[in-house]
Amino acid sequence: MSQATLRVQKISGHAGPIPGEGMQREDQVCKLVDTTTCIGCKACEIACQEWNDLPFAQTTFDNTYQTMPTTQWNFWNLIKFNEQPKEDGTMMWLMRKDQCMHCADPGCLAACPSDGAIVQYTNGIVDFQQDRCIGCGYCITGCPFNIPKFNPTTKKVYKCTLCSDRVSQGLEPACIKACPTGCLHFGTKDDMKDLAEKRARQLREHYGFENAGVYDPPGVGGTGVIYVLHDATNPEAYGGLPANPSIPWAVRLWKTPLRWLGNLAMLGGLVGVTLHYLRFGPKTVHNGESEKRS
Amino acid sequence: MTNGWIDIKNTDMMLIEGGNPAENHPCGFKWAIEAKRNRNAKMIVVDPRFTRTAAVADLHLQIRTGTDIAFLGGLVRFAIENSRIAKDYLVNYTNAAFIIRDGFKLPDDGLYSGFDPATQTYDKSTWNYAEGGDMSGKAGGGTAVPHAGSHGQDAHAAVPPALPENVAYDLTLQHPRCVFQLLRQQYSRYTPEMVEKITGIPQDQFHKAADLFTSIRKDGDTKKVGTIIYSVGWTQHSSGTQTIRTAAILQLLLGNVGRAGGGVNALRGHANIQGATDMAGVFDLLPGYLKVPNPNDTSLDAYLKRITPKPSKPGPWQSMNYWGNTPKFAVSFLRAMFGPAASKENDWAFDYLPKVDRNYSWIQIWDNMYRGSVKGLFAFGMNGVMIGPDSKKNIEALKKADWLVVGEIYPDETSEFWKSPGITPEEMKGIQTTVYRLPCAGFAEKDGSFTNSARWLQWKNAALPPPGDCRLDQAIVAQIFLKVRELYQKEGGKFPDPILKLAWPYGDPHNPSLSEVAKEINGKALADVTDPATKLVTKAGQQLPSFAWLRDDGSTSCGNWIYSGSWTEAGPQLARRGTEDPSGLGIYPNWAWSWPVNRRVLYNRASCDVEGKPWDPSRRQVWWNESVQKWTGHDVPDFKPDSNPKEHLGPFIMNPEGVGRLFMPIGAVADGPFPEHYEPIESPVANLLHPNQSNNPVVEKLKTPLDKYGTVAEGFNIICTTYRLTEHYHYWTKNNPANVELVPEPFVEVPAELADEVGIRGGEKVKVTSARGEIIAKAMVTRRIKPMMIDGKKTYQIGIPIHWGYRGIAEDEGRTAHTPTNLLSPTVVDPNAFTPEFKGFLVKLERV
Amino acid sequence: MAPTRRDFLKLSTAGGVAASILGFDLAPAYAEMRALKIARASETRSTCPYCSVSCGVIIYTQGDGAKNVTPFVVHVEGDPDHPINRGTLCPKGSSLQQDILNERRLLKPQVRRPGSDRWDDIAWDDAINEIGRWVKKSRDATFVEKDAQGHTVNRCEGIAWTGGCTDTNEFNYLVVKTMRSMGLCYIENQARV
Amino acid sequence: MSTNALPHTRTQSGSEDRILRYTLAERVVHWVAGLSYIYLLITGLAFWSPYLFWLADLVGGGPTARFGHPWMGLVWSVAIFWMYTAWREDMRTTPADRKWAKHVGDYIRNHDENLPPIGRFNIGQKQFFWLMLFGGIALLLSGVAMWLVNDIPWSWRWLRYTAVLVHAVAALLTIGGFIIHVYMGTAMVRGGFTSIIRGEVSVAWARMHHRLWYEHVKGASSREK
Repeated sequence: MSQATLRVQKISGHAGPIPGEGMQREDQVCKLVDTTTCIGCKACEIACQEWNDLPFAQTTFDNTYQTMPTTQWNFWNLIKFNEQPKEDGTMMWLMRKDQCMHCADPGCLAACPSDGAIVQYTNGIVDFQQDRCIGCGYCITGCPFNIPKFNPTTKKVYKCTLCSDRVSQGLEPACIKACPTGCLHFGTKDDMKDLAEKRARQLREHYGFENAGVYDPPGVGGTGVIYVLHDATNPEAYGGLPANPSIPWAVRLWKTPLRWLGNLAMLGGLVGVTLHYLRFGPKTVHNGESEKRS
Repeated sequence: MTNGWIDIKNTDMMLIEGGNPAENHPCGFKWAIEAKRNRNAKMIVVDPRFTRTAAVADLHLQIRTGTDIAFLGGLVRFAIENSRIAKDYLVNYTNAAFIIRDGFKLPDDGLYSGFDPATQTYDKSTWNYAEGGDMSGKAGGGTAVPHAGSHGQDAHAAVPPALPENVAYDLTLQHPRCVFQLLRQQYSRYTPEMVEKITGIPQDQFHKAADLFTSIRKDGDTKKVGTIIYSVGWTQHSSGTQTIRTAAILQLLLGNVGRAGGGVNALRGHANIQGATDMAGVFDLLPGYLKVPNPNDTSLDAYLKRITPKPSKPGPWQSMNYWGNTPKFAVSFLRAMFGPAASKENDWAFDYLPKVDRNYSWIQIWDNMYRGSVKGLFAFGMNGVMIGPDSKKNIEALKKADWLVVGEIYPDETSEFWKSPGITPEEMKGIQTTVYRLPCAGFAEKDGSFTNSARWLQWKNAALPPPGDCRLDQAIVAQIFLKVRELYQKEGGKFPDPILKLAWPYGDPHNPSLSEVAKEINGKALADVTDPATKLVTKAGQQLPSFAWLRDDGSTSCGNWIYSGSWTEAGPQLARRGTEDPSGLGIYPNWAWSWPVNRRVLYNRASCDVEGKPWDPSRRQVWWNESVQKWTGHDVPDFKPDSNPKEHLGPFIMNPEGVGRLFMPIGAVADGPFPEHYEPIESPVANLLHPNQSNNPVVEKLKTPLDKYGTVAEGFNIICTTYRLTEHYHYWTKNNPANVELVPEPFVEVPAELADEVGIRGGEKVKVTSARGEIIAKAMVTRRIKPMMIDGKKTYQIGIPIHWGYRGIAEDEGRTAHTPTNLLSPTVVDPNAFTPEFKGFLVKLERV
Repeated sequence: MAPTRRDFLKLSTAGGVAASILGFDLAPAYAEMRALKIARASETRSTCPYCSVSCGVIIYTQGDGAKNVTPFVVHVEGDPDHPINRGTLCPKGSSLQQDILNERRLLKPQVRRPGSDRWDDIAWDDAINEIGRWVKKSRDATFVEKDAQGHTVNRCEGIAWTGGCTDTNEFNYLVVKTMRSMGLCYIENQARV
Repeated sequence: MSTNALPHTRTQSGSEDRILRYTLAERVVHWVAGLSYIYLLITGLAFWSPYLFWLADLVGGGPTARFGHPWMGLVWSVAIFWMYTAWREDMRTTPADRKWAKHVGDYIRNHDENLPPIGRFNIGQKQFFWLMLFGGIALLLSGVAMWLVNDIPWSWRWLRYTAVLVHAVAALLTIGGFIIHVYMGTAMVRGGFTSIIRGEVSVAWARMHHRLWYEHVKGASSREK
């Protein structure tokens, strides 16, 4: 078993125990995105594309500074721009880096049917293994953040890897490194939460943002990407950050109770017909000659 | 920048105006964010648009473009009226106490004393200090003692007026003609009501900003520091220099100059704009800010006499007057230029230098090319058609040139002016210009040094060879020069001496190594040179340790005195990579090398009080060390190191006064010793301070048929400003697929209300027309620019980024309209810096 | 699992069809780490050519400097040691790789002759010869030795130099030397505008 | 097509004790539907449960299975649609069916002698038909939604959620029907499997299981004679 496999704590579509479960001591890594110091420069967008050698997309102007409406299979990191008027007539220009949130309880992984196409390492990174991806797109359905994107040519789904290649070699993710203002920060989840809470407190105490807070949604078990928001009561204003994300109930229903019910039903059906055969046997044609080719 | 990028983290208060560092200098802007994060610093952004900088500011004021002096003047007034000033600093470190000559008049009618309407220039003789001693307590006398018969006489003198050696002063600042009282009087007109009418900033918002910015001096606090950060949003106006002067005045009033976290910080635009200015890539300078000789400088002596200032100060004070060393810098420069050919006998080859008698600046090149006197143009990495102003005029000018040599790495608009949009095949046949387009090397393929806006010289290494047939820029210039020299050698011609005798001591003359050149710039001893104080000797042939070693007797050579010390016998100081920061102030003394003499914060003597103790002990940079009788500290003291504070040597050692100039005497600026608000050349309103003198009186309009200026009466009723985006770099990244992806097309930012009036929606195409041309781009309808009330009238501003032309990825794919933004901008410049007014002009907006 | 091509080969050669049916044994490592693409690339410390912050960048080029390699850029990233940018880069700095390795780069000298509607290739030597000839012609035609007052001015008014914002100090110095020695007054730079 | 339209009573072999129950076309379509359903079942079950993912390897691996499943689903849908157009009339529930349904316990316990006579299909077969038809429609619609991996906008994501549930539920229902169908067609009702292969049943088989149909066919046949 490779060292890498030992570092896997969740595997999609996997039957039986996880080979490396509980086998490694490792801190959870986390990206902190402080939206209050994001200047929407898009350095992270390009750093991501450059590091991952992703092809550039042809875009068109759409009355916004935002590069494109949503992340794409070749564009894993998108700053969302939102003009937000305030009550006093002034305005805010909210910018938020949108990317895979690396949920502790990842909806994509829960939805994925392919063994090992999505794994979660012990450091919390949720990574897609495209050579095992079958292209069903269930992960797209499972994600509460609209992140994984399908490439129609390769028929595979792609998203932010949290630069697992860099992180595994002791480097920070490319976006984190690039961020000019330091609105992006990288470290252990504990440290980032601590930093985020301190910043939120500073915003409340010194900058008049009474509702400043940290976004680390419990509905998905917390995320490997956490935000500091000026107004944590209204994450939707930041380009549709869901207020209370969780794995869609449909996916949960589908993947757990319905699956077990279905399995039981199918098994029951097979057992039933078997028992029926054992008890009653085949119908033979009576009333005269019997079926010749029984 | 007086300070540096990292130093911004030490500030408590930021005023960002005329700049958009979050977009244009994102990596430097991190230090502004650090100040917010670590010091709870506040950030005020004043900009015509709600920019990405404004998005992280604590306060954004939307200002009408080109009215910054009115706003800053209002701040000056507020600070004085509310006693939010650094009194000790003001008295001791500025010329606030200096008394101005009788006869000097403030511009209540828009004109200072001495204006000559015929020549559109000032006789500046009254803009001077009065001669005399301590006038403290003599304020009741009413007037200072004027220098008998001085004014009126200077105007006709062959030698320009000089500063008096013994300046009259009043340390109580009560004398009615002292600089402080004049300053108060000048800006007393800049009331919040007036500021509102001119700038469009509502009074309550102005008050909020003024109160916040000056709060650092609330209740006599001297510990806190504020910084002012600006960029081309200030310089690219017909009153650009004076806007920056107003900021300097405000910072001197508040005692913020020379201190960590303070200063007046020009972000500068591009990689080596600072270096290009230092190295005199501009017509009016020689390297190291030596003034260029003019025809009246009939000898080196006359030249040196003219450009070497003498101390001018109150009698008991001292002034170092560092420019007093000018002859050493100039002679050493001539020795570097012409080597052995420059000798004492031939005035160090002074006559080899061209003498400049008028404005040869950027727009004059195009004007005179259009008029036919400029026959040939070298454009190396300089896309003049795109840069404008008035791209059309530049294209027309190029049609009249004999030849054009373009050195570039991408196909650019200037080299292809002859096939710019609208030129017919017939017309093309008529264009007789020969154009050479030479493939140069990119940054990664060259070594050499850049100087950033914090004055750091940083050596970079070549990572790979140039592709294809590309050649290094220095090789191309060397080869052209050597070819010209060869022709003059063989054939003779007009005054060939300077060409034949130019020092060209490089190992491979056809491809000089930049390290050789860098060593030449640093300077070396041509004979053994001894330092009189330490008796140390630099031997002939050795690199000089610093400009303190320069001599005016020909025993030293130095290409640029301010860079002396960058490549010493100890090696390339500009390539140092020490990451230590012992002070924690972000000085990094061992990283690269900062001019002058590795000093990171200019005027840092002013970070201490008169006794030499830091204003804020928690941010101490340098201080007077009584025990060793020396100035010591984390930074290199910008001062005479052994000058006891008791000597009262002025901290602004480059000024003949030794102190900071609230009042700019005589020749330093063309348009007034104090800044005054003038409207941009194209403005929707008359100047509310003096409607009869609306524009800057010394600003000249050009006069070819192409130089047109629009008015509201002609329908140009919308204010337009131009700017850059963080995703793009000038006219370069339109060749970069990554940047084109981020922002693919040109656009016009239009206030939502204006869009409703004109009937346009976001993404639709609009036509913007100025008196000079029109462009077509998509509309970005936004609430980030609001309509403004200017003198009671609803006024709209729009904004256009400048990055697209007719060659580029999107352009070549036909996704854009091929209309450079600078087709719109006017050919008018600031009278001091000659920078065009790109940032404010009039247009009309229509739906396409 | 989703067998890759390699797995298929393995399958057929090993004849492990039965194993495949039962879903055993074929699972490769669950997390094959992507290789670090700059692991052994050469690092060159340089300075970003864009704005005046002058961020330190590291240019990663293929090859270890061996004689038989023409290096090419594989990645550009901020220099973490640089005190100002500390490894960060803006979107322009982050895309420098595309600037260095760009299909739009000019690669050979070209000339557009008077009246022509196209670029023609020209040899370097010919270009330098012609330019030198032009310079001499224009200089000799427009050179002023003395002005109207009889003062020596020694200037050439017929040629202008415009330099870019990404010229190094050393290059700018050579421009000052060569152009001033030819008597040019029109020496301007992006620094002005 | 109705029972009346049945054209042949003779078997291909010409034997008098064999009756043609399914035409060649019917048999072909049945097997198109059946085999495609089996493919869908294998691939679908592979996606359904990690414990069954190995099934995908039987048919070329996960990506191939993922590629084949929707296309095969279309094939199956076409077959179902053909069946619908062909058998729609035969599949209407008749009064005889209702009577028969009351005795379904006897059918299960193989007391067929207690069953009232019925036509060509019993009500179980008919209900299976309708189950597959409506299940097929649900599977088709939800399947298409799932197939458009890239094209459902975020604001329509409820469609994705609905689709996965509908697809799963519909698939489970058809699987239930399928299990019974296969069991009865192969193991339980002897002769049934032959009939869908060769198309013939014995006279006795026909008389026993579908007497009304048998009589109808016999009547038609004698009229023909």
